[in-house]
Amino acid sequence: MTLKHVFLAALATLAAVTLTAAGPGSGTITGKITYDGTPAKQKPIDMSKEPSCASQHPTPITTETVVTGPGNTLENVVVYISAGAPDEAAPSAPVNFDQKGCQYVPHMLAFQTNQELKISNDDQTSHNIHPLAKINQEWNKSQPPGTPPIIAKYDKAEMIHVKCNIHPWMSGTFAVLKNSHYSVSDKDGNFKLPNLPPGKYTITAWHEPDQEMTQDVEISGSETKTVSFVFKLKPY
Amino acid sequence: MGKLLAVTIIIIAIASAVPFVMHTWEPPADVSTHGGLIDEQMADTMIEAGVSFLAAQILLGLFIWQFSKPRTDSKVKTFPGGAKGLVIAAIVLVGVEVLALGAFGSKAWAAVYFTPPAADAMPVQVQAGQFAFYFRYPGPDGKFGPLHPEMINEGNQNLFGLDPEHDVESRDDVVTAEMAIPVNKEVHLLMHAKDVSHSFYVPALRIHQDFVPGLDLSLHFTATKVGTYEIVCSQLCGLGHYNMRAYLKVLSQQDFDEWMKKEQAAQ
Amino acid sequence: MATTLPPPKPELLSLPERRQNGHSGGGQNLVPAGGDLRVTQHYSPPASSSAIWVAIAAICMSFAAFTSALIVRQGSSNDWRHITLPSVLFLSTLLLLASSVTLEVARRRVAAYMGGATADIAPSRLWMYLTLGLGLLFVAGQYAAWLQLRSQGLYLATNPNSSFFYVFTAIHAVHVLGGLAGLLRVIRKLGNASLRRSTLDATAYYWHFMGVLWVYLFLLLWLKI
Amino acid sequence: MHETAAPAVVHGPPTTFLSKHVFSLDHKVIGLQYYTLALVAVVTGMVLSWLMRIHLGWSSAAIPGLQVLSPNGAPGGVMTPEYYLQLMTMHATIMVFFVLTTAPFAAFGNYFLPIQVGAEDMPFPHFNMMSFWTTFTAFLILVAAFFVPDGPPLSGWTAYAPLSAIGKNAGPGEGTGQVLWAAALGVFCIGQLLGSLNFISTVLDMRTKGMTLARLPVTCWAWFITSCMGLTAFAVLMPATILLILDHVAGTSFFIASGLVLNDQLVPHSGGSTLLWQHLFWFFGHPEVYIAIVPGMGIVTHVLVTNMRRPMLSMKAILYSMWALAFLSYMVYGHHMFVSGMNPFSSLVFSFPTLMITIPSTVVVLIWIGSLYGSKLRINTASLFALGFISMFVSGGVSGFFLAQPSIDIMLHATYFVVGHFHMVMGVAAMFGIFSGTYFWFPKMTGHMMNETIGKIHFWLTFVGTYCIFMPFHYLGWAGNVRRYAAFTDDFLKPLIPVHQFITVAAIFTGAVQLLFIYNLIYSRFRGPAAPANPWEGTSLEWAMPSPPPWNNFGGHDPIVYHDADQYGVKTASGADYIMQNSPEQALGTAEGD
Repeated sequence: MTLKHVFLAALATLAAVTLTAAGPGSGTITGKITYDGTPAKQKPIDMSKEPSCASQHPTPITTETVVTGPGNTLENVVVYISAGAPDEAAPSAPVNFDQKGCQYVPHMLAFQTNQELKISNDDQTSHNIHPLAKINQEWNKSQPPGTPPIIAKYDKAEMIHVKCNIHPWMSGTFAVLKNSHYSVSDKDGNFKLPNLPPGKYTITAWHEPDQEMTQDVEISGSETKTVSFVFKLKPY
Repeated sequence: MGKLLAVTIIIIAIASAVPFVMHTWEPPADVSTHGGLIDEQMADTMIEAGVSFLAAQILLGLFIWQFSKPRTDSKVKTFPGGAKGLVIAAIVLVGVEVLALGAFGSKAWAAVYFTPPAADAMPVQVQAGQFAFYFRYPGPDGKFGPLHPEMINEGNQNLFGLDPEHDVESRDDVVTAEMAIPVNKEVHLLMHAKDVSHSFYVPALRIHQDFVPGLDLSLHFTATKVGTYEIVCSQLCGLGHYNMRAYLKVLSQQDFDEWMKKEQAAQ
Repeated sequence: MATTLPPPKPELLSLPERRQNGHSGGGQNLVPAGGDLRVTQHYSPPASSSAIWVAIAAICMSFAAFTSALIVRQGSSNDWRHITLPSVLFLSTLLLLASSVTLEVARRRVAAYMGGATADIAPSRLWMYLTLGLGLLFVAGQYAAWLQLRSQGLYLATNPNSSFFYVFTAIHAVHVLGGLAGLLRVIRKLGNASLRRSTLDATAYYWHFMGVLWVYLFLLLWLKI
Repeated sequence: MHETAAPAVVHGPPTTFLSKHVFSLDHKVIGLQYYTLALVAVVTGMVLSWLMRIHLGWSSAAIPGLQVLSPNGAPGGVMTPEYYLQLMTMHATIMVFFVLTTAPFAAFGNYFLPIQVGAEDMPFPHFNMMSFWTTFTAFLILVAAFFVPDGPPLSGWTAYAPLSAIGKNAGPGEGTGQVLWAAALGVFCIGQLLGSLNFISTVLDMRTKGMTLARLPVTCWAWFITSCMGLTAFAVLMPATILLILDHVAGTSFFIASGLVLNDQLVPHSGGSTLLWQHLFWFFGHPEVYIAIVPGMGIVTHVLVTNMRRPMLSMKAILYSMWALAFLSYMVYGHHMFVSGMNPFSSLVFSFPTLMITIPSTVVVLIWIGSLYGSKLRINTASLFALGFISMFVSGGVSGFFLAQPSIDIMLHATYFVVGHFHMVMGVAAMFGIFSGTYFWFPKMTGHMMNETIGKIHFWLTFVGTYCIFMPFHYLGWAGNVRRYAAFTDDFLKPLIPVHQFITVAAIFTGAVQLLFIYNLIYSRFRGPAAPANPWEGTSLEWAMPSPPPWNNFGGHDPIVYHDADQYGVKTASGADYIMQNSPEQALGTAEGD
């Protein structure tokens, strides 16, 4: 490695640190996702067709289209800055998407455009990964057990529904986003967008299959603002 | 070298027949009311085919043995009876025999396809889709709710596209991933294809029928033995074809009722 | 120039029978390439006259398959909407039928010329060109019919009836274009005096068959069975 | 007797390299081009079958290097299920269309049909040349499917709609790959229609003086019958492929029914008929099977009659049987669809003509076997393969007894029993016909004898090997082993995996043996001893010309034919036991003993 390369690398690291690490005057947006109404009943999944997976779930897992917590909190909502923040280059670290027990882990995976996506199969059976991209290039690949991870990238922002064609109950979402300011609500519905430079932002909360809410937030200095979203849910 | 060929052909012929004679590999034991006729037909055909096969190969071998010997005399002989005898043999011994076999076999076919289901047959709908079977029982109201293909969503397990919000009949429908039926009770199977052609093949039940997209077919059968059997897809339907299967549980009426209760609770 | 060929020599008109001994001979009936037009009529290899029937059989088979597809498709669903055929089709049907008549006139004139009954080849060429023109008009008519359907919002995928209409007319038009190419070839060969009677006949049979096929397709689409 | 000196000129001698070897009008060159195409195709198809077999025996094993060939299809060398199906589709399509149709019919037919009828060439040499080059184009289009992003289609060679019609949503390869597949078949049809047209016209119109229909060698009849089948069958496949392509690219709904849902999305088509494709396809598909086997039957009869040194017991019975097979082939296609959802009454209606096929088939087999009786059988590689053909034809044929019956089809439909059946009867038997024809005619085609020792080793290993591969298929099917599975994960299939492993080993071995054949072809082509004009003492016209024949076959003269091609086992003045078709000599009597 030449000196020039070392220098450039150092410069890049420095830039990355200034961008991501909390510099003076960077704000944070936190909040909670809750819902109103009656969420759809999550049905147990019968995996008897795939005995090697069924045996991993002594009590059947349920669908994950709506995952709620105590106090009407809503999990798996992706919250991101949809306007106000510049597009960012992808970080070099890949994101992992696992298939385990015929289930996607995580169910909702958010990552950046052009960021490396590493898909692994931890099961004893072949899986098929079919992200139903509409803006990005759609692809459909199978992954036999014991084969190397599938590496993929998406170059446009999109919410992509992911399916396994071999195991029709497997369902997940790729949230491909333009910048690093995103968060997926945890089991208590909490999300946190740190390190925001001062500015006016539009933040969007998105829940599958296609529910979307936005709010405008202004950050001035190193403050923490709280924003809440309340999704309306219907039983069917 | 002719003799070697003769011996090889005869050895291969006999060796080929051995696994059939010894029943080394067999279809799963029949557990249906109609399967006996099919099994009988298979056994009869096996005898006819086996005899024809061995006779032809052995005759071929014997003649090669006999007539590949280098001979100095210039004489050739003609098969006694000439062509006429052989043509008659082909028509009478093989043709008529096989046609008769076919005529008797239509009885087995008729038993499956030309009989109406009993009035009290239990209706079960099966939907084949890439790459799983799903089953639907009409529930206490005895009625299947209408299908709305545009509402199908596998992510939330609305596998048939039911609309319980608007369709009252759909609310008590029981959707399952395995098929359970009571033993000795006729089942009226309503077959629906979600996407492409599939097939419903249960070797133990002697049932095999393709799903036709756009055309709902039906079958009826009675299982006679409690147990778990495999339902497999035999019509190439895409990449997961090999993995498209479901289990058929033949249960006693009591066990079936319990199973149904459990499934209803899970809806 | 073909028109300046001398009248036939009498000895050439009494050549032996083409088929002998109950079997059709083959190679010996071939003539030297570029042979005299008046000679070739008797020596013409019959290959093209039987081949044309073989070709017609194959085309019949294809359209039988298309027809059965139409019948099955019509019965498979209730989404069949009868379309009103563009009126220009009646005109183009007449054009195609007329072209068969003109070609037949041309064929008989060439036959008369080859047989020595007339020495003037010019009128038969005129009839040939007329046939060619009518054939081209027919194809143009089909194109007009497509435009007419488009203007009604009926495209290839609009409904099964329009799908079959476009498929039938397009495949038939391709075959007609093939016939036009054959006609051009005949005209060229007539020009340099290398035309064989069997080539002419085969082309004419094919052309008449195109007419018959079109009438069949037209009725199939028009009768709304 | 003098030969007629007719200046028959269909086309002049070739003058340039291109017109001699590439765009040749010469039926012999076109025949060799077809043969080469078939050879390339068969090697491709065989390699595909190896890969499939390895995967079926050891489904989680990595095949070294496969990940380089197809990074998506075999990540880390382990085949994905879709890649297996894609290879399977390509294996079947390549084998059925570009080997079994081209080699025995188009290749040998092109080379020997005009010669055997005593013609200088086919009547339409330009069509003939186009026929090859369209077929070649079709092959390129088909193989191109390997190089598009999603790869070749996975819907099998039968391409059942709607799987094949919906597009890429139905699975990898169902988009561009499937369209390429359909286009390849459509183009292939054009090539075969042109070929059939030429074949039929050649037999009808190009026979030389004295070559009555009754004197035609049996091979000519076989090719003629095949052409008649090809003409009608390919004329039906072509419309089907056109409609399939339109469903893909133009949004029509010929084959796609309403309300289909893939990946939770409603397919935007409606009202199409699923069974329509199957009807059109099998109306072509069943005759296609006979297109593959009837030329083989002709070749085998021709080779046997030459090597038995006696006429067939009844050539007429063989001819009528071949016609009967051709005729029946159009009435039986429904037996592929017994459980497809077609009216169950039609299944019975289709069943009886299917069972009737046993009659002509048995007649042919019994005539072959009966003719062996009392013959002076010469054992050489060609006759070994011909005898092997009979054995294979019988083995593959008797399983038809089962499959012709709808009630038994309930158990055996779409199992390995069917795979074993058609591989034996139209795969291996037809291949044996091709091998037999190759060893028999190679001296004529190249002017060099083939190496008999290598040939015999090739026969023995192939004969035993193919039985080891395809007999167990029947056992698997009997146990209910469903075909077209990329792996066997069902409880009732797992115990059968050792059988699959045995088959895989046998397949790799038998495939490797074919290298001997290819070596023999290449070696003998250049180093084989010079072939005499009539090495096997045959009677038909191809033996009445030098090896290899000159560009205009009979040197500008037309032979005159005096006999049929069955003048074997006769007494002649010269002491030979045969009289050639173009020899005016009359037999002094038959050499028949008691």
